[in-house]
Amino acid sequence: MEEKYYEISSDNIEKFINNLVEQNNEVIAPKDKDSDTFYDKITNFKDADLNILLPKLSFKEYLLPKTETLFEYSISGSSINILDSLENAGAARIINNGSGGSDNSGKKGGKKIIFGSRPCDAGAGPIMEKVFNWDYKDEFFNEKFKNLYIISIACVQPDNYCFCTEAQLSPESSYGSDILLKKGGSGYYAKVTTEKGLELINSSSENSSLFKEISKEAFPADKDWKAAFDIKKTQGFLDKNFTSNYFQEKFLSCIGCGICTYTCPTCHCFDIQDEGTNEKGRRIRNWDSCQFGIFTLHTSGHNPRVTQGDRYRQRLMHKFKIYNEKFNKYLCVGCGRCSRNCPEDIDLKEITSELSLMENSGEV
Amino acid sequence: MENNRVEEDDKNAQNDKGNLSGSGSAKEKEPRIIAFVCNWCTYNGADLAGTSRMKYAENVRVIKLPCTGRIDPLFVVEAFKKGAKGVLVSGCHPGDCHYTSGNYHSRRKYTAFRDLLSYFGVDTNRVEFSWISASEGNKWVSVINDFTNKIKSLPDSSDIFSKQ
Amino acid sequence: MEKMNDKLQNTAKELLESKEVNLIIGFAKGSNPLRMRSVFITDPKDAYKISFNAHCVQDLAVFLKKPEVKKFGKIGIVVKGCDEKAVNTLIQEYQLSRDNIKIIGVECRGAIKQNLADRGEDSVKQSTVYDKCLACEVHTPLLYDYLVESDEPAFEITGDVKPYAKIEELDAMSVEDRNMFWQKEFEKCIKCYACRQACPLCYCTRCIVEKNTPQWIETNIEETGNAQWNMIRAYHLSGRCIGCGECERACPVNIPLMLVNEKMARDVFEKFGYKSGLDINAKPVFGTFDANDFNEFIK
Amino acid sequence: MARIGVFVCWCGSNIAGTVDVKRVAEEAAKIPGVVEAVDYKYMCSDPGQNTLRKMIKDKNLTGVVLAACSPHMHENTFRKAAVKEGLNPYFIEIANIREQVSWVHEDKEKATAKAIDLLKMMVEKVKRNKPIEDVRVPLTKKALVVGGGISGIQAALDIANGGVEVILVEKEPSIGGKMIQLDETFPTLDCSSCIMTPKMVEVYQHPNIKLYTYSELEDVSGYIGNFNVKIKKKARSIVEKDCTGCGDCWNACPMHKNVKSEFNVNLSERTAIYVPFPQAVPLIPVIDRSVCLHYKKGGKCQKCYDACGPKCIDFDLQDEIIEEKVGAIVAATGYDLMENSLYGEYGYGQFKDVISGLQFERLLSASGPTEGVVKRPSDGKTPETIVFIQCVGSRDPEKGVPYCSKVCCMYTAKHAKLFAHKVHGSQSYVFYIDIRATSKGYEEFVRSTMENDGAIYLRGRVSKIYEDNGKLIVKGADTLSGNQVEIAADMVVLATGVIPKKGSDKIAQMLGISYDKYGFYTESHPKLRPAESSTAGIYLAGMAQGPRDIPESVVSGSAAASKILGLFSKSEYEVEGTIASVNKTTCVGCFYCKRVCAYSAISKEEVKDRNGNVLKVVANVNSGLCAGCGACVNACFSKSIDLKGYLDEQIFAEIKSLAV
Repeated sequence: MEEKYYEISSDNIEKFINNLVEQNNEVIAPKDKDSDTFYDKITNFKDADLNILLPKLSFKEYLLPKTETLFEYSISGSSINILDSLENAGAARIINNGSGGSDNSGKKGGKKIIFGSRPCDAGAGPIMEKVFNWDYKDEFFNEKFKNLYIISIACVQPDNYCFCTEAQLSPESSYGSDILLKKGGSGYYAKVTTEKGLELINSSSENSSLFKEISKEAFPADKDWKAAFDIKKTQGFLDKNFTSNYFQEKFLSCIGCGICTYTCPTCHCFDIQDEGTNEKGRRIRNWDSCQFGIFTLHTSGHNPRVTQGDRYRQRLMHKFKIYNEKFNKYLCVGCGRCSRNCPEDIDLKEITSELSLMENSGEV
Repeated sequence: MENNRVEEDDKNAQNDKGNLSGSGSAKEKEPRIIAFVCNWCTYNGADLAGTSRMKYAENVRVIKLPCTGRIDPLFVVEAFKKGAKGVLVSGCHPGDCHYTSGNYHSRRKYTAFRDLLSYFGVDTNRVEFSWISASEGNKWVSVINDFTNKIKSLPDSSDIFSKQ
Repeated sequence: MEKMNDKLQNTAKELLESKEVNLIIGFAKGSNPLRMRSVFITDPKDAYKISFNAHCVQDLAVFLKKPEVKKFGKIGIVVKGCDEKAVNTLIQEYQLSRDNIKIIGVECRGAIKQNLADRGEDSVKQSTVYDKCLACEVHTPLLYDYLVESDEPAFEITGDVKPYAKIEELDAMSVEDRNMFWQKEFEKCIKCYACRQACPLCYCTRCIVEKNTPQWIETNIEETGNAQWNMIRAYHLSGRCIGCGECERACPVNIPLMLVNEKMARDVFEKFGYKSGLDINAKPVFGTFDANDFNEFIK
Repeated sequence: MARIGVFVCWCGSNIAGTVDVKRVAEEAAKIPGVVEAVDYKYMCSDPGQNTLRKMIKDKNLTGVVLAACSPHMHENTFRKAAVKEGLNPYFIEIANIREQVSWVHEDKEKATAKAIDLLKMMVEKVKRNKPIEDVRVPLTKKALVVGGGISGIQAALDIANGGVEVILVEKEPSIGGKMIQLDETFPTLDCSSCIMTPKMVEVYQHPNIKLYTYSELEDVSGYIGNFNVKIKKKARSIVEKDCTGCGDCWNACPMHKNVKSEFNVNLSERTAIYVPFPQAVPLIPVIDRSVCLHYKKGGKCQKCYDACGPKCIDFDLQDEIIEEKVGAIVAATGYDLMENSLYGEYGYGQFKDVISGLQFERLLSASGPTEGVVKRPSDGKTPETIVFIQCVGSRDPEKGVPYCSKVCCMYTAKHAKLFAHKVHGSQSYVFYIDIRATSKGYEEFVRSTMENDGAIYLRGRVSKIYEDNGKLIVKGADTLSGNQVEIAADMVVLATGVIPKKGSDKIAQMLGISYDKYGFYTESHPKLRPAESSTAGIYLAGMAQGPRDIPESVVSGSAAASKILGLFSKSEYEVEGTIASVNKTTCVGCFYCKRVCAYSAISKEEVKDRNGNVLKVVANVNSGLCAGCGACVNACFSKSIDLKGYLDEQIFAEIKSLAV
């Protein structure tokens, strides 16, 4: 689609969002909760907290719910009945966690709109989409991805833990956003890159009247964001130094809590489990983390990733080497959540930067 | 939507169990009570109630274990999660444990566990603990009847372990 | 604070030089001036990295359960009074040999809440420290091989301080209201198990939540599975938790876990007169019994 | 896949009258895994059992559930039947639909529904059963008795007479214990040494008894049937096999009159080389190296050696460690008396004529320091008035112990009686709290002391004793008359309370048995297993368990012996296989299981790598000791212990089958 550009005043963006809510859309935005900010359902524009840099968790759960029912089953005598959750979304179990998240209602789930996300979070969608489609087409993911509309607001001032620029995005990137807003003018400038974005703007005549189309040139140009280090170098180091002692020493301080993976917008590992009684139950998939020892524990008792160093190395390898080799992108949007949330102050930006420097100096 | 599932389950239950007025459809009226009892005192006490042809409420389902010391408080959580409205734990009187001290250890654990349940908003009226010896068939009967009546008198619980 | 850091660094250096320990676990500067992080020192030359201040929030005893760390054999560890109780409990529960650990106790004047520090808070005050610091009885650790005294004065406590005041509030609530409160809290849980990993006493090789025959805890990350996890975590720590508060600090969704731990600690003390982490030779409260134990709830 | 057979028993009309057994069987047939469900009139009858056996064989069943009467009735019946068809007996489960359903409910609908539920639970349980083999432990048919007092002697003799070898270990140079120190025994007034000495000699001469005196238990390891015992045989300085017990050596010892005699409770002296008393068994002296001049003065004195005909004195003998394997142990470590000085106001130690009951026994005894003539220690005069004080330390939680020492009432009555017999015209006063004389002939005995022998019993406590003009003035209260009394006595005898033998706690720790807060060994069950300790294979006897008199001690010795003979009557010790087992991969070694185990069945085991480096220490269940209570399973945080027959998985399946 050809990109389109608009200008919209502060008042009108408020109207737009409230209209979307009134049109029975589920609108999700950063919202104050327990002296922190989380993505949560809003019923009014004013609920949204647009002043903070990033909510504590990403909106990943709207694409990959924390728990997702794949199917239900019941056993009677020697027969087993399966109820496919995707085909029978209405009958399937709906889990509403109150946080507005984990809705795994499948096809009939309807559209969800994320408002006020940052370019980093928005960028995670297409990055994950590749994983869920390169071989097996994961309809559960795709249904949600298709129905998720993302209106992001560009960052003005990243913090010390941010490294989206290094991760080949930028504070003003529109990658993954259906509509990218930038502050300026009477309120915001909007860049619409997808049909979904247009669909939102044209969802009513009132809505479309709130946006004033402008030329590409009238849209403010991106700042010249400079990367502090070269992520390719990081990759280069990882390519050659699987056995480096760096990992073992550095991650002695890692307690394996998995917060980095759980709060990461792109980490997407899950675990499949059955739950129920003797006669009926359901098969679900739950978030999982490569930082847990049990993640790679073999039935034999052998564990190929025996130390936390091995596990964190895996996280680095996956994000900055393996994924890149397959999809020519990084499995990281540089949001810095893993660093900010780490109880042991392990800083991914610091690590990727150190690795790039070590690659430079040829240090192992 | 939560309700949808419950209805669906009900249908399944009906189908599975035919016309039986057993566990399936009776659940609206008759709360399910699970009793975890020790093999040596309470199970024998219940047997004595039987051989004495005493009558008591039908709601209780007994799970036999060697000793109250084996009855993990987490079984109670599982019982609640699987729909039990009340859980009874019963074993030998202090000093009478077949294994010397199983009931003492158990009592300690349940003391803390009950506090925790209550703190998390589970009505501890739903958990009963009693010492019933092998000669106390009548006590078994009165404990079961009283507990069943108590459970019936409680409002429908909405605590975290009542949901499925 | 220089004097304190000098003493810390010298102690660490001497211990490493004399080969009394193979590893020192201490605090060092973190990713920003108001964050500290753990540091693992094997070379006496690196001892200068060790320092201590009010941002040393971590309980370093958590590392003593890591197999990678255990491999070092004799270890020296820098601990605050609260964290030291975890060392005691690890010894008490056979996870650590007293002979293999050199305890470098630091006199702690209170730790600044990390979420405040992340917003720029840098002073130790009644309003900025953790609740555990308000009721702290172990500014000086109970057990140590070396004591590094603080250069700082104790912060002033004014008024009637009630740490974890919410507990009394919860106790006063109806069961239904408590249920509502905790349901809301547990809904937030994402089952990352950071509470477990951050806990120095959650040292099991295989956590009960990882056992699937039977499945003790539902794996789903929904209200029931979450509540079950939180219940069992609390149950397994009752009578053991030493109140370092690391679970709550680690929790990415801000579940007030210390309200559970502290409540259990209070109940255990009230019913059995036992406080955890005080004595390496004490019998753990749930490893023993008294024939005259609390019996009132039993028919 | 599970192939479960279900049998619904009518029990005539006992079940079928209230439960629709046909419907129960129909519903059972629908449960996944059930291959056939039938109902039958009497499952426990021979034809019923044959139906069971036939289906096991024909349908190749992997498990059976019987909906019938209580498992306590016929579980074994059906297990035996199943075994005959090659099915592991633990694959039989019983749904108790009689005692728990038909006999206690009347509503047929509800009863039937409940019966179906109970049956479902058991089907789900049996599906998850694992084969369990009963544990068979080989038995070393040899017993160890610790303590050579009357209960130990009785136990040793009974076991030995049953044809089993016994090792008897006694700390003192002679067996005989406390009983041999007594004069006459209540209530029959048999002479203690007259009835005791033959038993001691019998022990010594018994071909099945190996006696180690002047020896102590050093270490015990192993478990029922297979204990390894180390005994420290202290150096006696005598080559025992050559000694004839002639006495030339102790008569030659220059150290006579220098050491207080333990046997006579400090009322006489002994030599450095000595036998504790003339009837000692074995009649072999021992050199007390702490006082012997040979050892103290660099080997100069060897008068005993010179006097010894067979030259069996060897000053260089060393302590010896003897290792024995035994299959069972009797702990009969006996008792001590409390410190007499506990009550300063009684002046024990201060006034020579305030003595203990045991000292008075020695004064009464013909083999005692006064050859049975009652003389007071201070001046050797025969006392005319004696005050006896009971409950010295007993029943006094403040200063002594809260329990009753049980024997003092009787021995005090005996003392007063014997004193009256020996010193005509004498007068005894007895201060008591209550008189406890409850065994055969006891009450009559006390009565006769009061009525025939003129002893004056005063209910009350003594507040003070002081010396005045060669008399002991005893001030006390007679609470029955409400008067203060003051008695001028020649002697005061304190009935001091009984406490466990010093060092018995160490022995308990070695044996891995439990003891109460006073130090008395605790029985496995206070009522039903009074002869057993909490640890399998270790039995208790005598005062080590608590205060008791001679007949009771003898009974307890015999009880322990009969338990052991029973144990040894089989070729192997068999225990039900429903015991705990540890998953050593996941065990983290916190040993909460060990802490809660009442049977000391959990030990620490090192897990090593190929090079012998210890990787971790985990729990190990000793199958011979485990009683299968499951307390350890409950204590395990990571669920690394499970109980066979009651696996967590099975309990969960039972709960799940009740899901509503």
